[in-house]
Amino acid sequence: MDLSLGSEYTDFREEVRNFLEQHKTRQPSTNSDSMTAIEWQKLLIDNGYKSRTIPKEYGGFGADPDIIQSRIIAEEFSRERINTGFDGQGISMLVPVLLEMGSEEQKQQFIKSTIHGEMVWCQGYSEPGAGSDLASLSTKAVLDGDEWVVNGQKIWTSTAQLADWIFCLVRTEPKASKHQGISFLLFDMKTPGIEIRPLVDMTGSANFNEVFFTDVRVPKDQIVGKRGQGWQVANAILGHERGSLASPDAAKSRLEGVTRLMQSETIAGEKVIDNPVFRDRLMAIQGRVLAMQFNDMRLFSSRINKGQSAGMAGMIVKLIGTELRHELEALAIDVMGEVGLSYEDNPYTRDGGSWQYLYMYYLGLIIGGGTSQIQKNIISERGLGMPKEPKVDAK
Amino acid sequence: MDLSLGSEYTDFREEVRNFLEQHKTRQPSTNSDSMTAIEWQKLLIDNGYKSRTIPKEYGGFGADPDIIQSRIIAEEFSRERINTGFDGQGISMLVPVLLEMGSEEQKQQFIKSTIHGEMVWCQGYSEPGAGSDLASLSTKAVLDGDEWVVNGQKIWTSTAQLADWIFCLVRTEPKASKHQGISFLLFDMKTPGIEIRPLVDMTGSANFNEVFFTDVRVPKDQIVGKRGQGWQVANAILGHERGSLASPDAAKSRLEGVTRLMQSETIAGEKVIDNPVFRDRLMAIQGRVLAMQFNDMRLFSSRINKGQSAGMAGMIVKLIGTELRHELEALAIDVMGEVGLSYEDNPYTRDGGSWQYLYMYYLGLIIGGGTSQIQKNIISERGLGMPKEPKVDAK
Amino acid sequence: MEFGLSQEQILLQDMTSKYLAEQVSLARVREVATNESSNAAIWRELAELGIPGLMIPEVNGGVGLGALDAAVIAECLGYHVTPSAFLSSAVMAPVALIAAGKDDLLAAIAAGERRVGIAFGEAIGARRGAGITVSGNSISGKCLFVLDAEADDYLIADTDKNLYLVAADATGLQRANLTTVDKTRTTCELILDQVAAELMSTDPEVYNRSLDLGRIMQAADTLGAAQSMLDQSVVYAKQREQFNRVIASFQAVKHMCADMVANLEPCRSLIWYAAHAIDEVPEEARLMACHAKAHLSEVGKEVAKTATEVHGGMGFTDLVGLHYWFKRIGANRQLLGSPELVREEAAKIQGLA
Amino acid sequence: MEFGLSQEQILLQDMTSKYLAEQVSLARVREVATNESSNAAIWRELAELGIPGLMIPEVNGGVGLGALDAAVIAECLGYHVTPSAFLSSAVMAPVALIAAGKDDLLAAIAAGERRVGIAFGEAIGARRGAGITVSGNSISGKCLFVLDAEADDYLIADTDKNLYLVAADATGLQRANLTTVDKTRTTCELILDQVAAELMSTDPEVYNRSLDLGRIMQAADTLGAAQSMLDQSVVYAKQREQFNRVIASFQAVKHMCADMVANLEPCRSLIWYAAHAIDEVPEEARLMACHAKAHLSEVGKEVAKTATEVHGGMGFTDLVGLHYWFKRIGANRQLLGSPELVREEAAKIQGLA
Repeated sequence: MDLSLGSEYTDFREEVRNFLEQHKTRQPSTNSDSMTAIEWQKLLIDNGYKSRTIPKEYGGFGADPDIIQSRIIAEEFSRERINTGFDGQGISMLVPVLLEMGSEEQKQQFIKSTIHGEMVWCQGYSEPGAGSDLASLSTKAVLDGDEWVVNGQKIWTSTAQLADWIFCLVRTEPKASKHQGISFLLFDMKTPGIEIRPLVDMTGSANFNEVFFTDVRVPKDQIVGKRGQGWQVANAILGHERGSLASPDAAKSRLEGVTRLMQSETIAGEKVIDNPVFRDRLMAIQGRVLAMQFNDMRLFSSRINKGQSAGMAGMIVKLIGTELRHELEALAIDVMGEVGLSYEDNPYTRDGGSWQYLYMYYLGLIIGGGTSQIQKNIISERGLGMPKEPKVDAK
Repeated sequence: MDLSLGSEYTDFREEVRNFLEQHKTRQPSTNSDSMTAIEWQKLLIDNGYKSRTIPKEYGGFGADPDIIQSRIIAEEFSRERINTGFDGQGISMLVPVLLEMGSEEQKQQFIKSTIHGEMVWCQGYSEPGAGSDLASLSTKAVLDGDEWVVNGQKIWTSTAQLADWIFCLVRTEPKASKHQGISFLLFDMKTPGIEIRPLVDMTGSANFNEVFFTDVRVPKDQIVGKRGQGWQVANAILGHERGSLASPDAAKSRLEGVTRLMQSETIAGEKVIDNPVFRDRLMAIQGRVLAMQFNDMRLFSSRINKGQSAGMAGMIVKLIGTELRHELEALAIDVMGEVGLSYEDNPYTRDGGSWQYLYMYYLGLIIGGGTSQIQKNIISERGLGMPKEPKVDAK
Repeated sequence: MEFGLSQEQILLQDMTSKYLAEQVSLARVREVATNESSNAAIWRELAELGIPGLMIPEVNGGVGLGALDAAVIAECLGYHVTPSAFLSSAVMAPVALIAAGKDDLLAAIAAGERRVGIAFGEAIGARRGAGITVSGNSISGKCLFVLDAEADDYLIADTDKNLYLVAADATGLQRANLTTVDKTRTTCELILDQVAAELMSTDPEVYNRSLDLGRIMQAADTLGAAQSMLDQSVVYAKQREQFNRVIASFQAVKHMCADMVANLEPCRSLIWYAAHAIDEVPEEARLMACHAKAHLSEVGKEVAKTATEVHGGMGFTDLVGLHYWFKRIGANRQLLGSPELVREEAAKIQGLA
Repeated sequence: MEFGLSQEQILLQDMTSKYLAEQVSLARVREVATNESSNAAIWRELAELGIPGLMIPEVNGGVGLGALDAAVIAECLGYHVTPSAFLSSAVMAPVALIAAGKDDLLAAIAAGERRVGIAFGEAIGARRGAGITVSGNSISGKCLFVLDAEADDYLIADTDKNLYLVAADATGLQRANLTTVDKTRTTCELILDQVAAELMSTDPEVYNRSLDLGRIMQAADTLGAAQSMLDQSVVYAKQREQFNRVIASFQAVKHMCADMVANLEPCRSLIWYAAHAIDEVPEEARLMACHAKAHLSEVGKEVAKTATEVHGGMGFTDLVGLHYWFKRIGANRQLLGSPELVREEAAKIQGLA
């Protein structure tokens, strides 16, 4: 057990700190001498604090992967609360895929403009009829001359209004088995035939959209991988997504928030922290948050130390992490009682109304990105080697 | 809503009270003038306080069924803590079946001697390989001349050592479908080829037994119903069994017990009842116990009032009632802390060590008589009309 | 002996349910929730059904029914997430006014012409920022999360459980709507600067009776809302297909639904008994009201979460509107005392705290 | 940076586990549990492995390892429900003696020749019937549920966290075995009538360190036992057939197992960190020890129940012996402070209570 990052990283941390000290006044804001978001992004990339391991030829910094360096960068930016640059699904999901499965032309065409924030992407995976069973998606693309003609509907597409392009799973081989019939297309969101409808959710915000395609024509070569390979491409990306839904650091910070609430909220003049029943609930949740924090350290450690296994520690993060956050936010609401119902323009909201918002949002995350039921299937099948359920054939 | 039993029953209750007043000193005990258990049983039957609705010709009292009268009898005996007579599986399970499906000869032969306590029965249903899937039982009986030859093993047979006879499910039609190949046999436990092994459970007691059959020869006519009808016969009985596992009155009395414990147990001189965290747990459980008590009143009411539906109130009793009791007993253990671990000869056990015993015993009841998982299948399928899972054929 | 609803109560339930299903559809609930229309029109319609006067004696223009009848209505309103001032104007206020012998407002309440809001926060346990002082016939201070932002009068309780009536348009009274997650009912704050108040009652039992009934109605409202979420889940699961099967055939989904049934079904009997106790077993009424409120808060919360999960992504969207039920159950949990406080009251009632 | 077990620790774990699996089988556990043999023989064997002296410095005849190493052993012992005096004689007592500078017993403890029991109940929170008074060098009163009914000496803590050493055969001391559900370890009562006691420490930190380590070891023991119950469940579910399928193919059973994994896996990291904190981050050690103990008590209880359910009727019988794990987890929950008490301590440590 050794929790220091090692002396060889002391210099690196110093370097990051110096950079931040020197440039933090220029980060995007309303100040007169602040950079634009795009300028800031370029500065970060040039110094290796963004797109650090993406090859120089595609517009990145070109460093060798070093997970500890990445963590130090994240820690220092977070400590100083500095803008970490663009962070959309294009950067987090599409670029890794293009690096692995894209053609040389696609890499040239898309990676630099994406990481530099000049090209914003949205993701077209889920459909109303294809949620947990994503591979049953039915948006189809039919080849007509040199173009794919796309028809169908996507849902849960965030930032669709802002996106320049979409990366999208479509069915191109209707006669193949469901996992073999999907292709991965890229196309311009300004193409005729695309309609975007904001999807309001239970929080009252439109965090997502529905996107409708009617005879959308896409040049034939705007495909990543081969025809019918789209499922494999998409799965590489899904792996990237899951971990990020339940950050233990965020949970820790929210736990501090509940503690502060309990110290400030009162019932008939008595502070809530002095109520042993609420205090007991707080302590029980703190134990669970700590366990997830150390679980995350174990995961991090297994990534930087070859040969160190983290067992099933990774597989359970989404399931436990989202449930834990949902309960943590719920505790805060109970602590506030009727005040905890405050929402939107209510002047009595605490912490900007975030408790109710995140209570609901985390229920969404329990469901989204693989429901808790799907997570449990995965843990029992892949983790414990228990058999899949008997399959039912398509009608 | 009318919670009185009606003035017409006032006289009846008076009658029961008079009987108890007059005879209670004679109930079986170590007193010199007390009756034997068999004499007491006969007295109860003669006065209609036992086997009340069983026809006179079969040794019963021969009254018309009246659920309210039965409840009054139960209430008064319970209030005075009077011995309610014999109560084995022969009386509670076999007799109802014989009345409905037995031949006239079987009724004559078995009912009177059973209800009078002269003939004790045990039940042979479950097998090591046939638990939740009881209908897959494999103890077989082959006809050889005028006799069935029984081979196989039963488990969870309570009172096997004391039993004179057994009622037993055996497979007689190996080629029929699993539900159609079972027969319901009755036979003497002194028949050669029967071995009984006590089955110690987690409580440390041998509440049950394993029973092994090796070439046990049973006269051909000792069958209830026809060959292959045994499953239907058994299911009529299972219905009788389930309700009795989770009595809300017992839960109420145990709740009072936990409350008393909390008032007497101390931690560093402070009474546990003065600890708000434990008090909150007690109140939460009290709410659940009350809900089950009133749920039971609703069920009782629907039985005496034709046309009044109790919805799914009956279907959930076993599932919720057993879990609730398990948690209630667990609360008591937590209240006592390390003292709650006391068991058997430990002089610090409270209430005779019943808290640990029943904590474990109720875990057994969560599993036995249809596991919680089977209960949920039943609720969702029969209660909510959700489809059964796709079936898997026998190999 | 009959434990359950009478024929008349079943009829009342059927009629109310049918009316709400037809006349106060989800589309109409949405209109109120998004401020496109007010809840006043719905209240007028409910008045035609006699609902505001349900518990008001016939001599005062009401229907003169009891607590169990009111619980039946509350369950219907919860089932249909109906926007209404039922809790305050049809139950808590009239019951307090009747018990206090203050009959003159009853006819107007029964007619649906006058609404009386409820400000009991001070007596239940004032939250930070709230607090009133009473001096002679005038009240100053602040009441938060007062039931009904559009009432004509308010019943205010002080820490001693004295009850006062103030007019919404009284001099020195400022009222502001307080938005909550539950848009089907309204709450407000009252800022009082020496507002003239009429002392209604100094008998804590008057306050208790009103609060007990309010809590039972909230429990019944949660029962109805949770039952609806369960029903919607079963319907959805039976039609939604994934992996070539309706999801209702997956054991995980079946067991989620079974858990909801198993936890909800006994709640119905608990509420029935609590309502029955109000009129027939008064010595048990306060305890039963606490347990109904606290237990339904917990069960409701679980059911609301589980039902949303059964609906998958759809449950999270506004498309099917399931969140109106989710939020209504959430509001019932906190208003008139959150479960921890109410359980502590239950312990006190029994001399255990 | 490396968060996890070192190569040496993994080796220690493998060797211990292998030894226990081969030499201290369930059959042998049963013999001890049913009093057919004593735990002394097992303790002698563990001494050959160096386990009693694990935390005792080499100069005193021990192995000189740290808290995380001890946690590794504790997990192994829990996994195999090994009967032993590990908690008291290998961890809590030596750690207290070392911290108190009382070295003379260490060599005998390390050799497995002398066992020291633990009587901390008075300091943690005496239960009804227990209680001691100290007067000068003598103690009178009663200690309940003292760890190890066969120890040679006992460390007794008073309410001020002072520690005293008394010999098991001291004049005025009566000892009686106290049967608990967990037959794999022993507890006793000590009835003291002016028993000569040696004052070991008046520094509360000595007591704290011993208690913290004890709680972490209990948590690790529960982790091991729960992991074993999970492993046994998966094996059983894969071979047990009902309805023509192995029950491991039923979603309900799969999800029960997945829940066990999901709740247990983070516990491992919590315990590792808590043990690490004892030696390397002392300012966090007490809080982490409380959380490890309380959290594992809750998770352990759930896993013990769920695993028994996965085993169906078999889990309830003595045939597979699963109950030994169930009861061991149950005992760990209550000894050295039940979870409610320990969580309150966690709050106090942070100044929240």
